Amino acid sequence: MAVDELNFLIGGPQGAGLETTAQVLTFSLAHSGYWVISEREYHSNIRGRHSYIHFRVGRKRPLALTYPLDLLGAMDAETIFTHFKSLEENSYLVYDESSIDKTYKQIPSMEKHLKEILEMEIGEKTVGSIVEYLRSEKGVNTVGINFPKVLSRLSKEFDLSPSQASRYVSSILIGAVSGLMNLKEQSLRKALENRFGGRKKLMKQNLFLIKLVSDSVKEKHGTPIEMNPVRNQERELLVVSGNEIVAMGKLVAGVRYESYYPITPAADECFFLETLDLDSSLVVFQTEDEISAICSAIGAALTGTRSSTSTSGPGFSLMVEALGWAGMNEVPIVITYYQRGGPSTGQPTRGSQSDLLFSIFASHGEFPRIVLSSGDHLEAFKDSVMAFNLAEKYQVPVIHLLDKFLANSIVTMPIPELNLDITRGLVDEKTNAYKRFSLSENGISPRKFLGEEVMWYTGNEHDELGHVSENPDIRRKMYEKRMRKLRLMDKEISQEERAKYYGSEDADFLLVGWGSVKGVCLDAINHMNGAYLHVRFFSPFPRRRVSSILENFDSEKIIFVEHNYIGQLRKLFLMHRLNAGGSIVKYTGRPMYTNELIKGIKTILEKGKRKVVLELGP
Amino acid sequence: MAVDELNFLIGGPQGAGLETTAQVLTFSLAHSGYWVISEREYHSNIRGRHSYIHFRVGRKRPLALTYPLDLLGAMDAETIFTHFKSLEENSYLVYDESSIDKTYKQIPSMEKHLKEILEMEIGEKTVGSIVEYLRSEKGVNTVGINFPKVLSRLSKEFDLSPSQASRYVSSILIGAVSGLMNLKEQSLRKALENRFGGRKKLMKQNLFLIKLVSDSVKEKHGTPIEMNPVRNQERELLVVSGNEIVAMGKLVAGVRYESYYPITPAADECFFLETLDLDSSLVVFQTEDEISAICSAIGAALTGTRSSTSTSGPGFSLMVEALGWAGMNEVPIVITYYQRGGPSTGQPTRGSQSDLLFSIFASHGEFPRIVLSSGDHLEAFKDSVMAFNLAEKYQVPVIHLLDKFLANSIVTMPIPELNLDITRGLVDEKTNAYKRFSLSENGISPRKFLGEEVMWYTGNEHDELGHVSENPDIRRKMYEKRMRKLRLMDKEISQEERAKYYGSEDADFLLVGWGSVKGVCLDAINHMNGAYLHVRFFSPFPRRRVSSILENFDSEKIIFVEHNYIGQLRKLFLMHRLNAGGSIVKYTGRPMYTNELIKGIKTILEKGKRKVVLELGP
Amino acid sequence: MARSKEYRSNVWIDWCPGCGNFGIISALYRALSEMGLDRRKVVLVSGIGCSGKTPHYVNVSGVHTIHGRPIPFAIGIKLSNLDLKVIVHGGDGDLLGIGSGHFVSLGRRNSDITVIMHDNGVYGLTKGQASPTLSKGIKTKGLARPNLQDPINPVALALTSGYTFVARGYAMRTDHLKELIKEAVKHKGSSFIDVLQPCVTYNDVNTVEFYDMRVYLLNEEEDWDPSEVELTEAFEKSLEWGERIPIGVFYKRRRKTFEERIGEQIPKYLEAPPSKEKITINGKPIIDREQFRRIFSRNIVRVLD
Amino acid sequence: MARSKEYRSNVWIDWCPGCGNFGIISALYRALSEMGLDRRKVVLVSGIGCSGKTPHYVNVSGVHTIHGRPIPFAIGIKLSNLDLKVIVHGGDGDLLGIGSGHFVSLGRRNSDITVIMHDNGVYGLTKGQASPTLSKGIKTKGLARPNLQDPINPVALALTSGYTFVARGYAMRTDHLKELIKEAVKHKGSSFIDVLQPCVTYNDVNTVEFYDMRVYLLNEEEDWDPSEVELTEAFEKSLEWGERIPIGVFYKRRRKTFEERIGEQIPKYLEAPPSKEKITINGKPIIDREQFRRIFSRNIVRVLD
Ligand SMILES: Cc1ncc(C[n+]2csc(CCOP(=O)(O)OP(=O)(O)O)c2C)c(N)n1
Ligand SMILES: Cc1ncc(C[n+]2csc(CCOP(=O)(O)OP(=O)(O)O)c2C)c(N)n1
Ligand code: SF4
Ligand code: SF4
Ligand SMILES: [Mg+2]
Ligand SMILES: [Mg+2]
Repeated sequence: MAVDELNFLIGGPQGAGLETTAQVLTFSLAHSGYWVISEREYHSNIRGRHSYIHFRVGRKRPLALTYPLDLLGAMDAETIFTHFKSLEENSYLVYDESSIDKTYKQIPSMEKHLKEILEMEIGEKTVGSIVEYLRSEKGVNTVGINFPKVLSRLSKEFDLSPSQASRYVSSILIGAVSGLMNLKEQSLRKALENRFGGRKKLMKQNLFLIKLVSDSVKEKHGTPIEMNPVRNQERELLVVSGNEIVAMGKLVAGVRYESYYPITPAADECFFLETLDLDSSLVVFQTEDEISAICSAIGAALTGTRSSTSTSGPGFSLMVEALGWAGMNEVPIVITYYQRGGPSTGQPTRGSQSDLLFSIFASHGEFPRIVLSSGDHLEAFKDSVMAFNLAEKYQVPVIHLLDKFLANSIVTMPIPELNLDITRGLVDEKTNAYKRFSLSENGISPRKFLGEEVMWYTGNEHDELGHVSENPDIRRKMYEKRMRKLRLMDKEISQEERAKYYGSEDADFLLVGWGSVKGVCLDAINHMNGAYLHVRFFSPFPRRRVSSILENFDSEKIIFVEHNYIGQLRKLFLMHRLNAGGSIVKYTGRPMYTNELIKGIKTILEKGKRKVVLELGP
Repeated sequence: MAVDELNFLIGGPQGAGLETTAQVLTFSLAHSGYWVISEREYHSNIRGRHSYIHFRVGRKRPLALTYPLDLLGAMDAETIFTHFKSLEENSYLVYDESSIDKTYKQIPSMEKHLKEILEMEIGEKTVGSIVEYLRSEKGVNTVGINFPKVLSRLSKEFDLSPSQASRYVSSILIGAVSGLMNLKEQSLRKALENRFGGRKKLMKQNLFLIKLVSDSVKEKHGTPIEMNPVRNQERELLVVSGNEIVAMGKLVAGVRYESYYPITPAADECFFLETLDLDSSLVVFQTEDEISAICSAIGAALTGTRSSTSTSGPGFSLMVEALGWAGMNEVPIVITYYQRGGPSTGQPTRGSQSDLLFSIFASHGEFPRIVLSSGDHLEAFKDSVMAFNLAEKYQVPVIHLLDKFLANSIVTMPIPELNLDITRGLVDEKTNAYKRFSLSENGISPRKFLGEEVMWYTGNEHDELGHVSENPDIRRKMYEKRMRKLRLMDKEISQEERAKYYGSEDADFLLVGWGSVKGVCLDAINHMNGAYLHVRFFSPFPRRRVSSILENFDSEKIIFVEHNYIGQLRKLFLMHRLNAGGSIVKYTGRPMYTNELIKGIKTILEKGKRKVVLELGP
Repeated sequence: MARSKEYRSNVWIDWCPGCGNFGIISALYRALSEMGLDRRKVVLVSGIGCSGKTPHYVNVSGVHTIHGRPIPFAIGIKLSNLDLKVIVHGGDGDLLGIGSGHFVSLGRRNSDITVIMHDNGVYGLTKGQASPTLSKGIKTKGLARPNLQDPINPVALALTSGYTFVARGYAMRTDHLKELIKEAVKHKGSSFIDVLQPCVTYNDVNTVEFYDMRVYLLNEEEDWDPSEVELTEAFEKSLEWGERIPIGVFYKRRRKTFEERIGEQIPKYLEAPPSKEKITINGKPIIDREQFRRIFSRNIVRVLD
Repeated sequence: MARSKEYRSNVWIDWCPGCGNFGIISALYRALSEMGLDRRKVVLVSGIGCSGKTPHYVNVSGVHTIHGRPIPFAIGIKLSNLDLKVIVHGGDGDLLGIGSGHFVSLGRRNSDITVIMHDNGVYGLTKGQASPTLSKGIKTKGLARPNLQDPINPVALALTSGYTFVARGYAMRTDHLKELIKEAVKHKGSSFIDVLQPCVTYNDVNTVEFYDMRVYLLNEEEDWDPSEVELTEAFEKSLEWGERIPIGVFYKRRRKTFEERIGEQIPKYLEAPPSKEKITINGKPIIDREQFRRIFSRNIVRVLD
């Protein structure tokens, strides 16, 4: 019984090698031509707290994650206690046989609240009794492996100390999963090579362990979840996280200055850029704080450099003042803004889409800006290029909204098309009497760069030369010149680019979403007769297009899907005098899953509810 | 021909004593029982740039400033070139006869753009020819005084050096104005005493000069703009700026900690608090930046102290991150936010109302807050008290919006009623097992203060004890607990308090405004058959009340009046699914004047325009 | 003397096994218990980072603030309630990176606050970027390339900023550190302890072995009296970093605290600081019309009859 | 040598008559003209304050930023265009109050930037509050009560932070100041000049008379060689503030600049820094599919046929 698609999850303590497991499995699957999407959940912690990676693998490209699971791979007891409810009939559980006597009370890393819930639900049960319950009552296939035994085989084979051997636990899971899925050895090898590079010994030891486990699992259980073979159109696949694809986009766009102050979930983008081996002189600069990050990026932009900074909520909050300077001085900078759970430090490693309205209105005073967001990896790539083009064309700060879900999702995808336009906006060619802020009709004053000409900038209101002016007439003219760009951008940037419609013309209902909910919305409408309106720009807001789409739906058939509490996109629609219907929101910090979204849609459509709050996922 | 009301303006270089002139005149007028309102316009400069103070004085309380002027008192030539167009028939000009040969080209402090305009409009004209033009063609009464001569009389009388004497120029204007108005000597004396305290010599010298000028003016011109006597109901009047009245309100409210980093137009509030001679231990603390200001204010609030910080746009932009911490930790702090012209440094000494939407959505993530604004001095006083009460009752940060116009307006008013309620919200009385964030039904968890009990706070999502938790269930519950306060506040805070209606039931049109436009709107509707809806709370927004008022008006009869470009209050109405009509906006940084507002209203009502941009005032 | 266990909270400590922070927190538990401080009167204020989690592990009040800002929070707490012992736990990124402006400012004030810096050379919680104390040219595990920036010398910076108690401890010498903490907390004025803290996960250069070889006690090996040495001597000493790294108290003076200075200007302050003052009588303001008239007399005009 | 007038802009200078800033700006005009720098290649970066207005008065490029942040702006400008001479003009509030974190960080980098601090002891443009350099206990005109905070010693702080050129000038000695500015601008690395600047309107303590009586030249009256003195000596010297106040160069070293350090890691950097690099060919990205595959090879999997 081979399958076309597989949902699985591996879990274990932070820092114990889960990422290695995931990486190797993903590369192996990609090598065999399968499409993968996965997302990682972890605590704001370096070692010890529970972490897991949720996968969906398909012969066709999967769009989103979903429950229940076909397979749960547990590195430790905490994983079992945390996830056993996600298993249903015929699914598989891989677990450590040596942990069967553990109860959740013996797990110090487990959060109090989960313990309280377990206390009520299962009382004193051990891992063993959970496994037994799953097997006998739920029809779950349980695959026990004695981790210590397997590791001691490894120790003996390679003469490793027990503590050295314990670092290979990630390969036990790889072995078990690849056994059950019957992954090709060739694919595994490739994946291990990629992971361990030239380090031959590591390769060998891991491969040994993987085969050991894989063989024994196959022996006992066969290869029950082997996937049907696929003939992928692509000769090569990119295996890439959201952070990485943005970095790739920026590099293609020609970024040459990226400043940052480390913060989850943005820093991985900068770190990735730092590790690249480039011919060009890209400066990736770790500053003393986010204020310095944005100020120095603005400084770099004044010299004509494509420059950007990446951050998340707390960092962006600190950038707000300088953002206004960029607005006042019409400086093209790109702020890549990865949303995470707020307010304040909030849930630093969990996802959210609760900074939309803040992005649009951040900083005192009024100035045009572009705020856009990307719904998936390919969009994120293209938008990273477009962000710079638009920033320079309109000489405005661009806020590119992403979120933790996307940042920490690893997907397989074709190498994106690189034949993109790089447009750098209006540049002054004349030599004399340059005026940086010439009062032009459409609001765009030709740029020149520091070093080429004498020019002045100031955050005060200023005249055409950039000198401070408090004259009310100058004030009005300059203010209006800047604000004229709002209209210009709205006229020039394609409405279709700014809001995309997916689904048939005669859909029964319309989902409206933004950012990373795209995948789950598309997945849901594939299962129902719905359509999806994907809003990509919030400023300038594509009112015309959105309005014409909304007209086709009754208000009760319009459902906003967002990761926040107040329904921020919905509020924005209202502000633009647009119809707004019901809302499906989630704010636990976990991604939306197709199964719960579908259920939520039904609740709204069938039971006439106006708001559904999702809460799936541990 | 005595008058009931007088509009006048005095101008001169920054730092030359204009404020003394204004203060003495205001106190004199108050002493004689008249009502005064005045506003000061000045550059971001310490000495030399043109500054002016615009007054309206009445037997009844004036509500707003207006043009044209009845009197212009010019300390220097720049004042004449800047303001001569505001004079019309029968008005008075007081000027320095020794400056008649000056052209505007000889005035280095004058801004380039004004010079360019003058170049086009009047060419090479001297002060003398402007004066002549006013006299002969416009019917303005010109009152020439030879300043140097008058000052040399002073020098001789008191044996002062010329440079010493030049510091008394403020009293020449006082003399001229008080002569023309026939101010009572007794009133002037009182005012001088107040200004110069025990410094007898200064009193004497100034009085000498004032009488000298006053007598000679009276001799030549009589007392043409003497005001009709008034019998004021009040035995005492408060002469107070917006900054000062807020400080008074805070003190009455029981503020004991006020942190700040100096910024226009907020610092005067803090400075005023610092100078007071108090029995209580109010700490007014100048921090190293605004981040420290808000963080330390939050720290103080955790100990149970009523604490606040005052700032304007650039400072608030820096406070945004910590604001979120206060939201997450349900800390009652008051942020007094004086809006000024933005974006960025913008127009630091000019007025604006362009930070409304920013205040409502500032900081990443979502949390309840109160955002309110005051329309005049009495409101500002009461709101300063209410802000603390609400902050403590709902355990939320309160943003109290004011603006430069109000801050720098000096008015006479009765001493406000002090019999106000001080309510400190729910405080825990039990001793054991205190949980700072107990999951209460209405969202309010009883407070205790640092020092009384062991408790924890964190900007991370947390459990009832205040310890970090990433459990999705806890997350949802705590999030919802906080957000429940939105509903509670909306239920409990009177809708009538949050939006006030002025005018008759059967008004022809409705102005909608907020903050300091209150006065000018009320003034305008007094001249027309209009009504005014004064919105005081933006969060929680008084939707019910506002909606029921709007229902009485056709959309074309609803006019929003705001000091910003995009019509921020109007946008907020839309967001709350409310009808929104036309807009009258101003963004030159100068206040709105009754005469231009009335004209603007007519343009909308009669010509069917949707938007009018005002621009009066130099 | 309270038992050190009383100062532990019930929260599981999620630092990496072997982390130097364990040394710091056990020194802290013991210092608190030896001083026998009332748990309600001690407030730990932290920033964000591995170090920032400290307050949750201690059974005294804790304020876990935002990155870089524990000092400003601490000042607000201290100035408004003088009964409290306020101790800041910050990372080196927290206090000397994003928060260095506040660090410098605290020195200027000499407010009675103790700052304990978890000096691990890295940004632990964000996965090992260079912190401001990491030496130039060093490439720790988490870095893509060797560190480009010179380190800040925390002791020198504290001395320059005006801290009146400046010390260095080492997380693995908990006895010594415990004594330093006690002395710092007892010191009246701004006190600072730079604690060398091995980060076993990301800093593979400044390890336990690294420090064990180099660290020596200031007062043991030299004739060092921190109350006597000149500022310049202390500064010079602070520059010693290489083969030998001194720990102990570099400098110590008794100067007027910020609170004492405020007390000189506001008579009632020391006895009834902000949090202790009554602000209402029967739900009404304490200020009545008469008081209002006195306080604001300069703003009041008697109208002519 | 260009004429000093060429470096003046047409903007009216709106400082108070007699302000020490006039001395600073005339020293600057002269320094620029004596160095004959290309006006397009000099960028003045300022914060907000009376001092912040400086760039508008000078006919070279000017970037008048926000309060406290001129240093970060300057770094971005410098790192992306190495041709530019970047000079920061900041107030004492700007650089040592709100901006002190950036001030410290610049020292760590030794980026080739000159910082000129207008040290007037007050927040001029906001009407005379105490700045971080005002001595404790002093009550200048604009203060309601005597200053509660100890001053920061700017020279000591710069030394501690790692600036490789640290000097003090006096606004009323424009000749000397001009030379300092030239030397600082020519110095490779982060240079700092603390300029004593009388504020005639608000600082009635640190007046021209005050300084005239106290100021003396380091190199005249002593055998002071800034390239030779030890850091500790310079530090000790910086503590001298009272009857006598030294001006001149305290300390000077040639060390690798930040830009040079980056150049060691990025081969092309010194010759083609960010602003000089081509990023497009015929409106398309410079990176083609082959380059993309090479750069990101670790992310690319060949699919099994
Ligand atoms: C404003 C802001 N920027 C960035 C971060 C991300 N952040 C979390 S911890 C940390 C650094 C921690 O380093 P350090 O202060 O040295 O503490 P450690 O973890 O090493 O104890 C950073 C940058 C944040 N929380 N807030
Ligand atoms: C974020 C922010 N806070 C406060 C201000 C207000 N402000 C303008 S100038 C200034 C201080 C100026 O003092 P200093 O830096 O010493 O310059 P000086 O005027 O003395 O030259 C301040 C606080 C501001 N512009 N921005
Ligand atoms: S990352 Fe380093 S500092 Fe953080 S807990 Fe682990 S060992 Fe300690
Ligand atoms: S306030 Fe002081 S620093 Fe500012 S211009 Fe006037 S004298 Fe100069
Ligand atoms: Mg650290
Ligand atoms: Mg200053």
